[in-house]
Amino acid sequence: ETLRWARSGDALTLDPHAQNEGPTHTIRHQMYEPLIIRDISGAFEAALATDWAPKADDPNIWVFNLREGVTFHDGAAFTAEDVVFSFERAKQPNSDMKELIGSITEVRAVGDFSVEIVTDGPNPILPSNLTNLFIMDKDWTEANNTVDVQDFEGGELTFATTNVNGTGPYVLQSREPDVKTVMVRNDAYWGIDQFPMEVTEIIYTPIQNAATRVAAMLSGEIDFLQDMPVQDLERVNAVDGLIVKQAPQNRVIFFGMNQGADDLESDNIDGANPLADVRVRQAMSMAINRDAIRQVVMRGQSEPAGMIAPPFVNGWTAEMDAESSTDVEAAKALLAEAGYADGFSIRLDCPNDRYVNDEGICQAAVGMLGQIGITVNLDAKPKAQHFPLISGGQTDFYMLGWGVPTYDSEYVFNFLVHSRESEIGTWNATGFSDADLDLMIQSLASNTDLEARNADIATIWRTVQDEQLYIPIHHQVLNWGMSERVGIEVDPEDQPKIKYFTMN
Amino acid sequence: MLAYIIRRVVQSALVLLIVGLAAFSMFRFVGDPIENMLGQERTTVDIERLRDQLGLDEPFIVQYVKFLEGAVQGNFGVSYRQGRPVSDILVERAPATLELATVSCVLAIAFGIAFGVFTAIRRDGFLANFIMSTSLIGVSLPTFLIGILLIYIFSVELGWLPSFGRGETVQIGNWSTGFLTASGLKALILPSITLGLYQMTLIMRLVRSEMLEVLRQDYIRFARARGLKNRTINFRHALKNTMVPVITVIGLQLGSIIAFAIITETVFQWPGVGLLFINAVQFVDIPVMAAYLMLISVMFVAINLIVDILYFFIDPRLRVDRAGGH
Amino acid sequence: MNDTLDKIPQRSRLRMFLDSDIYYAFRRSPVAVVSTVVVSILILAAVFAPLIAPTNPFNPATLNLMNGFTGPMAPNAFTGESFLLGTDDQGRDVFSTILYGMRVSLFVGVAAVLFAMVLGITLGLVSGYVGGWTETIIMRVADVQLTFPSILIAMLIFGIAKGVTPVEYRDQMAIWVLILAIGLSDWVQFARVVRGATLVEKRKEYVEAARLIGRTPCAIMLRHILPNVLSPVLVIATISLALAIIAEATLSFLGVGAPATQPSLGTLIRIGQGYLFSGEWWILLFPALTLLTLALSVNLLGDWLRDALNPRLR
Amino acid sequence: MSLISVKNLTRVFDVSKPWLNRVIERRAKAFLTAVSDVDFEVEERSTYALVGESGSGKSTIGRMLVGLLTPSSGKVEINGVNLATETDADKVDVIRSDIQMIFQDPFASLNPRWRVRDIIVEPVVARGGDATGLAEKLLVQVGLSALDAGKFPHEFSGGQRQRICIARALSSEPKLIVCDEPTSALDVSVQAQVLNLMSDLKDNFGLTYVLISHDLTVVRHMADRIGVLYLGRLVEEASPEDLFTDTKHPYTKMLLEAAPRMDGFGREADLPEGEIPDPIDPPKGCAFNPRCPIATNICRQERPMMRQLGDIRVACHLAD
Amino acid sequence: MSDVVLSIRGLSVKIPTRSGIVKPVDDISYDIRAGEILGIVGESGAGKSMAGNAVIGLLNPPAQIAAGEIWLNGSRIDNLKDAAMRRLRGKHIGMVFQDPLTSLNPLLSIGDQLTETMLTHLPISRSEAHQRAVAALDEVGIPGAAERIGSYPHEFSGGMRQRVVIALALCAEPSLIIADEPTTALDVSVQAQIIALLKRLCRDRGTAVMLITHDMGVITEAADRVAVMYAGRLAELGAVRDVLTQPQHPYTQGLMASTPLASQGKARLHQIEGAMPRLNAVPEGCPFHPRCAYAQDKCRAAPTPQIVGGHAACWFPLIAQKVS
Ligand SMILES: Nc1ncnc2c1ncn2[C@@H]1O[C@H](COP(=O)(O)OP(=O)(O)OP(=O)(O)O)[C@@H](O)[C@H]1O
Ligand SMILES: Nc1ncnc2c1ncn2[C@@H]1O[C@H](COP(=O)(O)OP(=O)(O)OP(=O)(O)O)[C@@H](O)[C@H]1O
Ligand SMILES: [Mg+2]
Ligand SMILES: [Mg+2]
Repeated sequence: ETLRWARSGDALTLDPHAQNEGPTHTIRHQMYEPLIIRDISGAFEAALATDWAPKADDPNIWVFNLREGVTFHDGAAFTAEDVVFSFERAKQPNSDMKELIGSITEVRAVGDFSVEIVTDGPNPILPSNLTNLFIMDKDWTEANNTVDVQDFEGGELTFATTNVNGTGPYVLQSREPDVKTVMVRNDAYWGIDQFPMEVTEIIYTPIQNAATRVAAMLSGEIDFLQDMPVQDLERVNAVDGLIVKQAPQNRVIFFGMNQGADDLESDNIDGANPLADVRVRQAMSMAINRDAIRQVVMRGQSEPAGMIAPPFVNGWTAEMDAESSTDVEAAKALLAEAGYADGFSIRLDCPNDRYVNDEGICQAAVGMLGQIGITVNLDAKPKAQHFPLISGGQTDFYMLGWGVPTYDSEYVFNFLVHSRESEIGTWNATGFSDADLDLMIQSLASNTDLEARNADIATIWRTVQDEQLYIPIHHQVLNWGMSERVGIEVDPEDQPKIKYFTMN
Repeated sequence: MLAYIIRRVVQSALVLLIVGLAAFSMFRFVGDPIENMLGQERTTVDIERLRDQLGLDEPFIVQYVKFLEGAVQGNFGVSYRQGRPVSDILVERAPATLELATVSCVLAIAFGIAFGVFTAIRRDGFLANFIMSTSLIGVSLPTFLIGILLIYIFSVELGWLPSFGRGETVQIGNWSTGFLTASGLKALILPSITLGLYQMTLIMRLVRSEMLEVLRQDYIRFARARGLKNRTINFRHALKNTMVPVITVIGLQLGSIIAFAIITETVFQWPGVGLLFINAVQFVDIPVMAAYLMLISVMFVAINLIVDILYFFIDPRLRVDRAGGH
Repeated sequence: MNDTLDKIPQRSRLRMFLDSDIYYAFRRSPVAVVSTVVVSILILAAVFAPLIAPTNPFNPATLNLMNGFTGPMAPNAFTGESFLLGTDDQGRDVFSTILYGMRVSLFVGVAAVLFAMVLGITLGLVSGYVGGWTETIIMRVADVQLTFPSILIAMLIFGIAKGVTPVEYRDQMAIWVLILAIGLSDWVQFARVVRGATLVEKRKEYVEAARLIGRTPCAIMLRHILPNVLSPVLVIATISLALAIIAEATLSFLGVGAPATQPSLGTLIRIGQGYLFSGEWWILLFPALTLLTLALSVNLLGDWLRDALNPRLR
Repeated sequence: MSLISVKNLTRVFDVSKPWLNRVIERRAKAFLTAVSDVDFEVEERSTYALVGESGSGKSTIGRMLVGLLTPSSGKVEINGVNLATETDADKVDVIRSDIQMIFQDPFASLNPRWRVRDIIVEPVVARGGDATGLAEKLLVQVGLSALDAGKFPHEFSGGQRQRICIARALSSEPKLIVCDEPTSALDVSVQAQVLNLMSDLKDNFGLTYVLISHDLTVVRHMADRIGVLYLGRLVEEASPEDLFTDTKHPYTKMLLEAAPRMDGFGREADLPEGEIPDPIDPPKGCAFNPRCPIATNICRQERPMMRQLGDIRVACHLAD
Repeated sequence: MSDVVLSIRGLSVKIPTRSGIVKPVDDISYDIRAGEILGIVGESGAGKSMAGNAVIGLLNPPAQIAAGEIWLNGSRIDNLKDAAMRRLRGKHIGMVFQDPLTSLNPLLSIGDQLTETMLTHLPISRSEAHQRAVAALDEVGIPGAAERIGSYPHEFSGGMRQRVVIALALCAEPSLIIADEPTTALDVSVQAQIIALLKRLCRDRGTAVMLITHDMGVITEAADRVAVMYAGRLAELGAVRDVLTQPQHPYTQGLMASTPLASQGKARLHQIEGAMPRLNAVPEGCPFHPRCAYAQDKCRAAPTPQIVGGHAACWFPLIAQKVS
């Protein structure tokens, strides 16, 4: 059975270690495999490793036992040597995966089907960093002169950029970047009896224009669609033979505010920073009617959020996630208390091509903040222009979305809460800085006492919540449109793995 | 004639230089490519390293001269996004656009001229008026909307034609063509109509007004007075004279077709250079954008050169090598 | 006899116009009359939008998001409010948005055309009248301009403007940049036509007569030639206006148009096309119809004018 | 003394192709000599006529007389002032207001967007003069109604427009009016009206005319002295009586022979030979020699000088 | 009279305009015999061209024939269908327009234009047409006709072009030539050549010529008979010598008198006051009466008489006055 599959964008390269990007990984997952993958529920599932655990006597070492009898697409056997090689490759300077395995100091083979991974300290969450780390065949790579990771930024083209030799369930047949990629079933796959594997051929086409994407689905030219516009769910559902399935996504959408500066550039208040006052931030949060956004802008396809971590993440609690409320009167009162009874004006920077209905959400927020007297000037632009403002700290009020691939709050804190430094806190444009909190965040990395670690996480979250560091909006809901012949549930990471698909 | 062509070529080179400069300088402002190339986990050090590696911290002029040097050798650098040489990508994408543009041009020119002549000859006829009025609707709606409406009608509602892509293509050497498969031809229909409609209207109206103009010239009257057949008068005498001004405009329109393909390709997910350009703009892929603009200008310049040379074949008055006094 | 001179009845310009062939032809052409009426109504509606529109869609504070996606003349499921042409994704009244959007579109269109016109006429007059190097340079620039498709010019200017204007002015800037971009890509045809007409007029003997009595070139260009080259300009201006309105819409589809909080017709259509399949047809249909009506009637008027003002076609 | 004195007047137009073409096609620059070494004088209050076929340089001379063109060499002096070289602005201004021109095409010589009144008084207004009632007065003088001042040119017939042109020419009270084919666009009956008007005005205002025409009958009727032009050269100059009865130059003879006559029923004219040669590359020697029935060797070699034969001036080697 | 080539009877042309129907040609009748040149004179706008165009069936809409008959070689042609009329043009009626520069298609060589005309009308082969084309050019006096046949119009001088135009009008040997101001754009010397050419061809071939001009001199020298038109009507029709030396119509007389003549010296020219009426304001009765020195009540009331007896359409022809 052929699966015609479309989404908005294409994989950037096929070299497994050259780019760390969602849609790129999605394509690789069909052909390459890591040691561990996440299944549809987000739980770890054995892939090339059958089991794994920290060594009992040394918390700095994880032991992975490998699957036997696995072959690469070209027939070569998979052994521990390939794993060692792949990890080394992923640590090369050109690799985009190197930050994820930064704590690994050594990977060594222990026999043909076992490896030990040594880290520079105890690393309780190591497995979660490995779910996108694909294993290549050492011999094939050497034979084809592609041991070095493709220098993507430098524009290098290597054999691995366009060719694939993985252990995965599908084999690359042809590929025109941004146009079409065709894969066929790997009948020698180790899991051929274990997984449905009912799709024999995958034709993957990126379609950028949302309306065209939906049209293609409606006219039956597509069997499986990611990046579905929320407003078209009903229409697609209503068509005979098409269904839409959904699941909460591992991504939360929120606003950030520059509270650190003495004065803001984009506001109309001289000599003071209204956002520095926590009451103002709380008032703004209270002005946002998350239900209305969910109902109208998102068509019910979102879950109002009270914290900036998705529910999958260690450290998330239902109580904190319910903390945001809407109360326009109270918000006005808070504003008045803070000395801004007449409101103020400020610019909101917003992307228009990154998140589901990002611009619509911002527009809605403009209206809602307007109701408590804050005049917001919306500046919506492509992500290419939006993100530099955040990482460069050039915005006072901005929208951001965050997914947590490691499923742990540490990832959030490292990027969004820790003071802004060159290697850490890089996406924290709020100007928030708390030395004690920073120390606590840094200690999370090597804290093996999970209970103490979780307590720390809770403490940090409490500060984030009380300070109203960010204004959480909602958790995105993921929608996959598909022909009724396709049987699959939605993956919260937005990483469909076709081997799980059934077709009838 | 030689002098004319030399002058044109020099002018064209100037145009290309200016376009190159304008394009190149524009891209300095659209956004920072670094942001897009590094993932969420990049560090300040990475940024500096990459900036240095790409030569983005060199003076503007140095970057431009480097760019020109490369461009002359067909080397536009490497796409930031796809990590492949831009020239390779262009070579890969150009056939799609060129085929689409060719079909649209042929449609636009054939129907444009036919309708133009028809509406001019039957100036007050019902059908002619009808064509004139409907053609106005074509230019009164933005192209993207027309494309989407066509998709809605012919793909979604009727299910006759594909809504996106090129269908199946056949690879002939470096050229992938959709002309040889049924699905490829089918896939061409909607996009080429969308793309060609506007130009067709323009050409048609131009042909009509020029034709009307020519039809009241004395030599047409004289041709009638000589008892020539209407067909001879309309096509041999009138149409040929009409073509002189029309060709310039057609030349310009053909260029616009390639430019307007940006919109059509976006709507129909047509894998050509226009789509490439829009992607590049969104991703601030400077080398691709620069190369695209240069490519467009080269095509424009080439088309105009061809048009100018065509003149010499159509209009004997231009062939004189005599200094003109009167 | 001098005392009688003052009493000589002078036909006013209006009277002259009413007697003119143009006006006669106009009255007898239903197309021209209807499209003039339609254009006038639309322009008036746009100008007086604040008086006509039930709400001000440009003031976000007055919007109730819960009103979003209300169908035409049907009550909203949450708020119970109902709207003549329904509401859009932000709960804006579509009727009001169209009126305000038309204001933006018309403003951009008219201003762009005026800009192109002033630039084109000036350069055309000067190059036609002065000739020589001045002419060569101006016309070569025009050639270069022509070799570059207008949407690319617009994107280019937009890109540059966006880069050089300080962030806080970007919102106001968008409109002006659109005007500049569309105007800049449009001046050439004015310049060409005016130059062509100037070359013709310049050889006419009334210009010689004016030169003879020592009138300055400036006075000759403005007082003598300009009034005589205006009728083709009028035709082009009309047709350009329609083109400019469409160009604005196209640019907003490509993401370089009016901001979403102050949508033009084009922006509305871009937003609306996302709802084509989902059943909220009114968000697309009404703005699209308005744009079509506006552009079509301006085009029809321009078409008619072209035929009517072309003495050789009469 | 004579009002106008024209000395060695020459006007050359550069009609070369652009530089690059010349380089590639190895061509020299091309020059068209529209007026070549022309001398004549015009007495005050007289009518001097220039005749010649198309392209003979009549209009070019006319335009140089009024200062619309500058001579390439030679000079035009009006009342002793050379407009092209005079530096005293006041003097130039005075002379300029003394000269007016009437053009051939009555349709093109009035700005269609201006009212007749504004057209007529423009020469005065441009100099800052007061023009109240002037237009009406002049209109009456040229035989139109004062009521016409408020109208636009398109409301008039060709003859009437030519009257308006004359009124405009008169408004600055000129001494000299250069008339470039003032009646060639008009019908005979209207032509008669305009010619009569011109004669009347000449007497009333003491005008001097330079009358440019290709119509020998008109010239004969109006002129006190006639200059015949061929290829930019003055070939013969005489009073009408002499010119028509005692024709000296073969070209003039040919012209007179070719012109249709009102009494020439069924006449088989002695057909002129050939056509006017290309002015860019005129024949050597006498410009008329290729068509001249009596040309000899010297005519092919040497350009004949203007000679005075009695009251007649002629540029022909063979004339006597 | 069997040698009458063209016969016009009561021809009127009408044009519907904004201010009612105007008649640029109103009830005119005349004949042209083989080998005869009929001159048509009159002021600009008198309807000369209209009459010519009506004959060859090339009236520009909205102008159309309102009344009358046109007979060519004994058959009626004013009511012919378009296609039949087209076959007549060029073959039986040739036409020469005023401006030779604009009468020729600039993009086709003159050889092409000649052969296409012949091939349309004559049953001959292409090569024969080519030969005939050379002959035709030769006949109108183009030197080196064989070499110049491939030239384009812009390569000829004005006089040469007019010869080409005449060759084109004559190449299918029509029995009638309508020459509408064939020399107005030309110099006197060239005009003399062209007129002589027309006369010769007419004489040699027995072609009837309708020579439209406003130049009395040309008429005098070229025409056998002359028709004087005024405001769409025939004012006078007769042999050239009769009409010009003894004009019976006051208009013709005025016209003659206002032409400057050698004999007149510098005396004031005779002047017909006023101007020809605009077509939408042609007065009742004789259209000339407001300008006529001899007009009487009858002229103001009754329509002009047909030409009978003498040669003027006048109630009080000048001869009669002199006699009385
Ligand atoms: N501006 C110019 N540039 C080049 N050549 C010119 C220019 N003006 C006149 N000539 C040429 O000079 C010659 C004389 O021209 P001019 O207009 O004086 O002739 P003319 O006797 O007035 O002819 P016509 O009777 O046609 O008006 C012609 O060959 C003409 O082509
Ligand atoms: N479409 C029209 N509507 C109204 N009047 C018209 C139209 N076409 C021509 N006429 C008038 O018809 C009359 C006859 O024109 P025609 O061309 O026959 O005159 P003509 O005698 O040939 O003049 P000329 O010597 O100027 O060529 C003119 O008065 C003209 O104004
Ligand atoms: Mg002249
Ligand atoms: Mg005529």
